[in-house]
Amino acid sequence: MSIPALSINDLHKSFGPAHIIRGVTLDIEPGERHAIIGPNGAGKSTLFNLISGGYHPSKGSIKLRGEEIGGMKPFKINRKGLSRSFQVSNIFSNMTVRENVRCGVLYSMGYGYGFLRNVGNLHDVQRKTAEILESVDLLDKANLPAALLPYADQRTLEIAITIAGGADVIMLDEPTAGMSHSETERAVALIKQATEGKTLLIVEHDMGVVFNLADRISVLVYGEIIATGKPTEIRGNEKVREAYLGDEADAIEGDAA
Amino acid sequence: MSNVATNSVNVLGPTGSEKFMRRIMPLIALAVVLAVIPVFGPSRTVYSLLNAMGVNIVFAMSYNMLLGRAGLLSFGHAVYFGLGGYAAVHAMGAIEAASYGDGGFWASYPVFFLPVVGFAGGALAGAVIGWPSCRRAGTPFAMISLGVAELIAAAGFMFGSIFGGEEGVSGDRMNGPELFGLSLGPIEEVYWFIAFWTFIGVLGTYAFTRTPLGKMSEATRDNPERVEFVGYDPQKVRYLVFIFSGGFAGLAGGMAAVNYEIFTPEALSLAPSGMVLLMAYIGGIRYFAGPILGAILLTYMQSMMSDYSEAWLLYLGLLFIVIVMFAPGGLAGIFVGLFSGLRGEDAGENFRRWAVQVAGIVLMMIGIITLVEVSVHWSNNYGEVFHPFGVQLPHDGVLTWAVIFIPFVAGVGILRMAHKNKEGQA
Amino acid sequence: METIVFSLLNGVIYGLLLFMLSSGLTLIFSMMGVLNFAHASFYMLGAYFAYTISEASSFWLALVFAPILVGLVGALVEKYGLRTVHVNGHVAELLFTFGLAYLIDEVVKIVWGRNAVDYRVPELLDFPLFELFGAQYPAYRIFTLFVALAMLAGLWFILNRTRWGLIIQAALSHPHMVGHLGHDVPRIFMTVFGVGCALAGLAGVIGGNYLVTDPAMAVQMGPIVFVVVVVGGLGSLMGAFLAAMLLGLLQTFAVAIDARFADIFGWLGLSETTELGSITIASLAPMIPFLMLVLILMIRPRGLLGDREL
Amino acid sequence: MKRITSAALAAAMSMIAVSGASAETLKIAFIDPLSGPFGPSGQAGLNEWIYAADQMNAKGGINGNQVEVTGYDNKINPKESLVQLQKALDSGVRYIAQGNGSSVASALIDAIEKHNKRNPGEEVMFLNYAAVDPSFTNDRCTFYHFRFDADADMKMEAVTNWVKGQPDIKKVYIIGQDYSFGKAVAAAAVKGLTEKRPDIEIVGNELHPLGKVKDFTPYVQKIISSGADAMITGNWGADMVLLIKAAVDSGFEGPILTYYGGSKGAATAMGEAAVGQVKAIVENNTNLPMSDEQAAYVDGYEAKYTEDNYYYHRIHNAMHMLAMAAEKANSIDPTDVAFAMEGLEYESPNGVVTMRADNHQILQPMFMSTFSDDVTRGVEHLTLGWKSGPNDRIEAEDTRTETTCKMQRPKK
Repeated sequence: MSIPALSINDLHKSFGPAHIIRGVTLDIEPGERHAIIGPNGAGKSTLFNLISGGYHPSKGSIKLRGEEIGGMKPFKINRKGLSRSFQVSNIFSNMTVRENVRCGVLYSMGYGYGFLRNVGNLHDVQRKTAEILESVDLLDKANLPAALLPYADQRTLEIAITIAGGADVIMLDEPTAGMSHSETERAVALIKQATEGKTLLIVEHDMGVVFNLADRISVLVYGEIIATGKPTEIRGNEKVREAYLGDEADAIEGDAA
Repeated sequence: MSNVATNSVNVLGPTGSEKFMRRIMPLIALAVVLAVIPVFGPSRTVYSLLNAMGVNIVFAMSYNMLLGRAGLLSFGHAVYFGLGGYAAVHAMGAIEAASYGDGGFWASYPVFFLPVVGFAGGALAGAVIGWPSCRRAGTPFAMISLGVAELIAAAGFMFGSIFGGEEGVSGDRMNGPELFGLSLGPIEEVYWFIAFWTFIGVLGTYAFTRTPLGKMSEATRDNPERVEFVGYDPQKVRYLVFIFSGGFAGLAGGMAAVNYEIFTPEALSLAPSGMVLLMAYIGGIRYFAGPILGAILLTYMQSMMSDYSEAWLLYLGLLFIVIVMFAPGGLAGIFVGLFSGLRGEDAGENFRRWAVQVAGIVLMMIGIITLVEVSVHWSNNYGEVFHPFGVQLPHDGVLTWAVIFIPFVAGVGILRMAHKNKEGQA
Repeated sequence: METIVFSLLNGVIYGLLLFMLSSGLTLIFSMMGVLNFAHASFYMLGAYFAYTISEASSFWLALVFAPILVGLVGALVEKYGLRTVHVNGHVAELLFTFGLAYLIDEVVKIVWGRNAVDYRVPELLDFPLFELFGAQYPAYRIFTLFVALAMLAGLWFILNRTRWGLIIQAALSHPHMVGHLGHDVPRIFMTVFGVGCALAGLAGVIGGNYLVTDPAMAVQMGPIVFVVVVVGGLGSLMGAFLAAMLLGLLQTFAVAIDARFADIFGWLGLSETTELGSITIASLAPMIPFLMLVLILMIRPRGLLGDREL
Repeated sequence: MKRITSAALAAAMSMIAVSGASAETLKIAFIDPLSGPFGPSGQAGLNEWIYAADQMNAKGGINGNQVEVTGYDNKINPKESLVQLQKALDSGVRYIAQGNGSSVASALIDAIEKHNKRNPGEEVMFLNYAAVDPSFTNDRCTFYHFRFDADADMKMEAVTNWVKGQPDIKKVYIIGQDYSFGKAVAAAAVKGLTEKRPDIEIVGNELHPLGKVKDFTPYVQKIISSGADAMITGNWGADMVLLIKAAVDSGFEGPILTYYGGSKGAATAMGEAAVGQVKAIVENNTNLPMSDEQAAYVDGYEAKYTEDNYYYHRIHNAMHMLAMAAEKANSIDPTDVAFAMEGLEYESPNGVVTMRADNHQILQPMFMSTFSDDVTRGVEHLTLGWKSGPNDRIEAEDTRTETTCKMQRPKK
């Protein structure tokens, strides 16, 4: 058995008296596309922040390709090849689209904190930036200020920055939130293409997206994973139905139909 | 795929000629201006003013590396200016001692390159003080810079052997090897020295904005959280920028050391730190050239406006507050706005609107200036009376208050009307 | 023994004055996020207003009306100045108050002249209250102690026993919440800013005559106010109180210590004849606040009792 | 020329004028703070210079040349002073007057020395009326610098000479600002006291940071518990006023010997409580017995500048000695005047004053003045003022100190 790309073991997180993550255990294989679903307030964002270094775990371990990363600073984790996007667009709004992507590229290409090179002359960076923009179909908007992009494009840019550094574990936090139906379709296609061969961990509310993208799904409820399995297994799971009441339960069934 | 990408590199970013116009031309223009000034045969006053401006330009540029580019508000930037300057002045002493003494390294070090020593001094100070300061941006950074500035300024007066006590450390720039045939004695020759290093300072700070670190400093300013998730440690970005900013401040200090041949502990205190903040902000921190404008204007005000009015500090404060409140882009922002407005489609309309605004502002200023001057003359109690253009305006004259209120009210009215019109159109 | 008694007494009184001066800024800073650079300028205005009022009538009227006047000025500044720059963020607000401090300084010089004014302790209180180890203790200093305590009590009462106070308390720790509860946020801000300034003004009325009332007094007090607020911690008046006391006591006790660096670090080979060795602890006393400021920000950015980091 | 030259005109002229002394006016550039916190004391100095020039002009000027004093605002900043110096040079000034701040004086001495070396024929003379760092007339003495005030060491010489005649003083506490001047004062005090009154016990010698102390009570209580019966301080500005207020409030009863007790604004700030205790070592006070002529001079000044009091008597001396030297040299060229100034004796209202040739330091009688409510001429619109008794006079010779100056003179 290969080393899992991401391995979480008995992870806990408390904020004061509030015990948000209560013992999550999860292994994600290399190349797997894994979705985390769950009702609002289940702790999905907290889990994301724990993995990507935003929060310090209260207990438990997080291993990236067998190496412990729990409690590491985000930039260290990022350098080890794990990159994440944000639920709310978190871009450099004073910069152009091209510069945004370039920020994502620079470190991975070894330019780090360099102060002796003109970024305009770094042809490998230029080329990589262009490739990324090409792959997310933002090339024609490359020189627009990011703040002026339409919402869906900002979400796309968010993904572009996330994949720009070439990380092989990608975490996307509700990448299609707030998008129209056609925009969502395009986004899903884009995600599929851009994360080809990479490990993907995604949090998503849109069940269509989830069942379309994911190889496996975990259901997080009140800080605990109540089920993990292939999409078909999850659909049939009784506990999942209980956790999802009303509309959302229908959504699962509807998609199952 | 790679083929497409290679082609598209050309589409991305500015073209060669755009780059030239936008990046190289302004620098050439600066160099030409610097080189042409002496042709007009400036007086000593103008020369010494120009030299002071050169020093302040580099100082303000270094400050803007922090405030404008990295979003770090410092109240103690003069610490690095001063420490760099002290390093340079001590080196100047070493050059003098070495050239009359037993030679050695300093005997062959030209005074012309003292700003390099200043840079090293400032950068070193930045490296030592920067680490604890740069943990976070915003208010904590500002407060630490204030505390550090107070401590260092106090130390400046306590350690006489380094800072020379009240009368400071002085040196003589006419020692050591000459460079470019400049003895650096007469002020005209010092001008060339200042011009050279001003250019280097501007070039250097500009080049810095083009480096990966410079770009990431802007990214860190706008969104420190995101920076962490693309592999950068915001604290380290800030720290490195801080060192460079200290270095360029030290460079300016080195220029000042050669220009004035003396450094005193006041140079470390809060007053010059406040001044450089005003320069950068009034000039416009979001524009590269902003601090240059601010440095030129404030240096002029400081040295010349006190001849016209002793209330110059009050005017400075007013100017600053007006900029903070109504023109956060500073002077550079105003210029850019004017320029792009005049090139747009409705240039005529814009022009008319500005004419009205300028008229309103001028009227308001007449009222305010009269009020300030009348009050200042009256409060001095020397029986002096404000008498612009031969008109006597005593503090208890009806005419005086008419000159104060009528233009002021008219100006406010015009500005309000202009504002309403604009909103009505929008 | 006498050193300890003196230092305690002086430290407490100085600390109370500092607290009076800084409590207003803690309110403003915690709720509005505005680190008001001009806070000490309002302290100065308080002293000058009190001087003018007590020239015309009496000190006791000044004690009441000068802070109110300062509060009104503060409210106006908030309404017509600060509110405009609010949209541009905290740095713009900080810079606005920075410019305001310049401006108030200059205006004070024009209105009241550039020298110290003759603002003195009221005759009723101008006598030595008691004698301690040969040194007299002026009654006015004890009076300041009572005024400060009265202010502390008043503040406590308002904050804990009135509706307004409860809103303010809520806003201190959760500034974003207040708007959601349907309160008129701009008016709350204006009031808090005005009250904060009035408290500084009260400190000016009390401190202006036992120290000196001149145009430099704002610059002198300015930075130390920040120290109290930052060291005390965001959102905590109690923290500000503790910090002010700590500063007052530390400074006065340090003055009493005659040791030189050479005495302390002698084991490192530091001799008394060197520049460093000859520095006394006493001579460093006024630098202690700034050292504390830097250390606190480095080690414990939330301050002594703050409920969140700056 | 009666007033400050119209500022606008001066500025305009400075931009175009070619340097070179004009034939009919002797221009003095007054480079001192005229705005900011030190503005008042600078302005008072400027007023006295202008008044002295007016009086001189009324008598026909110096060698028939009118004297013109122009103020240049240096914001008490050494670097700004050098810019203002260039402005002054451009408008043809050959005489510089300055006094506030040894840092500024140090910068100016240096810059003038270099200017004179680099621009022969355009030499400039520095009339120092208040910067008291002893080094200016010792290690760092230069030919074109003349000091008309007693330096810090000489003042302490005068103070300790006065203490010699006060058998009541047995324990002295020295307190000062922690920078070069405060340290120099403390060292001179220790030296002077141990030489002249070995029986006096120095019960404390303390430095505090410059301009940072808000409440001096802790210091004062330390002083009181040390049992001191006199206090010596070189403090100025707020540091002095706050110290004195704290001292009298806490019931310190001995004399407080200061350098700058008489400075502008101090009397108001100290108030009546300080009467009888605060003393200042000065070259003059307005309650000394004086001739009618001198009285008219003082009254004329105070009538013209109602906000000021006659304080800088040395400016009066400087102006007269400048005139005498110019007459003696029959020239207003600074080099000639400087040679004539060396060793010059002037019969001043308070006695003979001499400009030492060896280090260009004035020697003049000094007075220990006491803050008093029993005076004919008050200060700052108060009934309080400064006066001194017959035992408070220290003769000029008794303030002389050894000098290490090795004067380098230009060739005549």
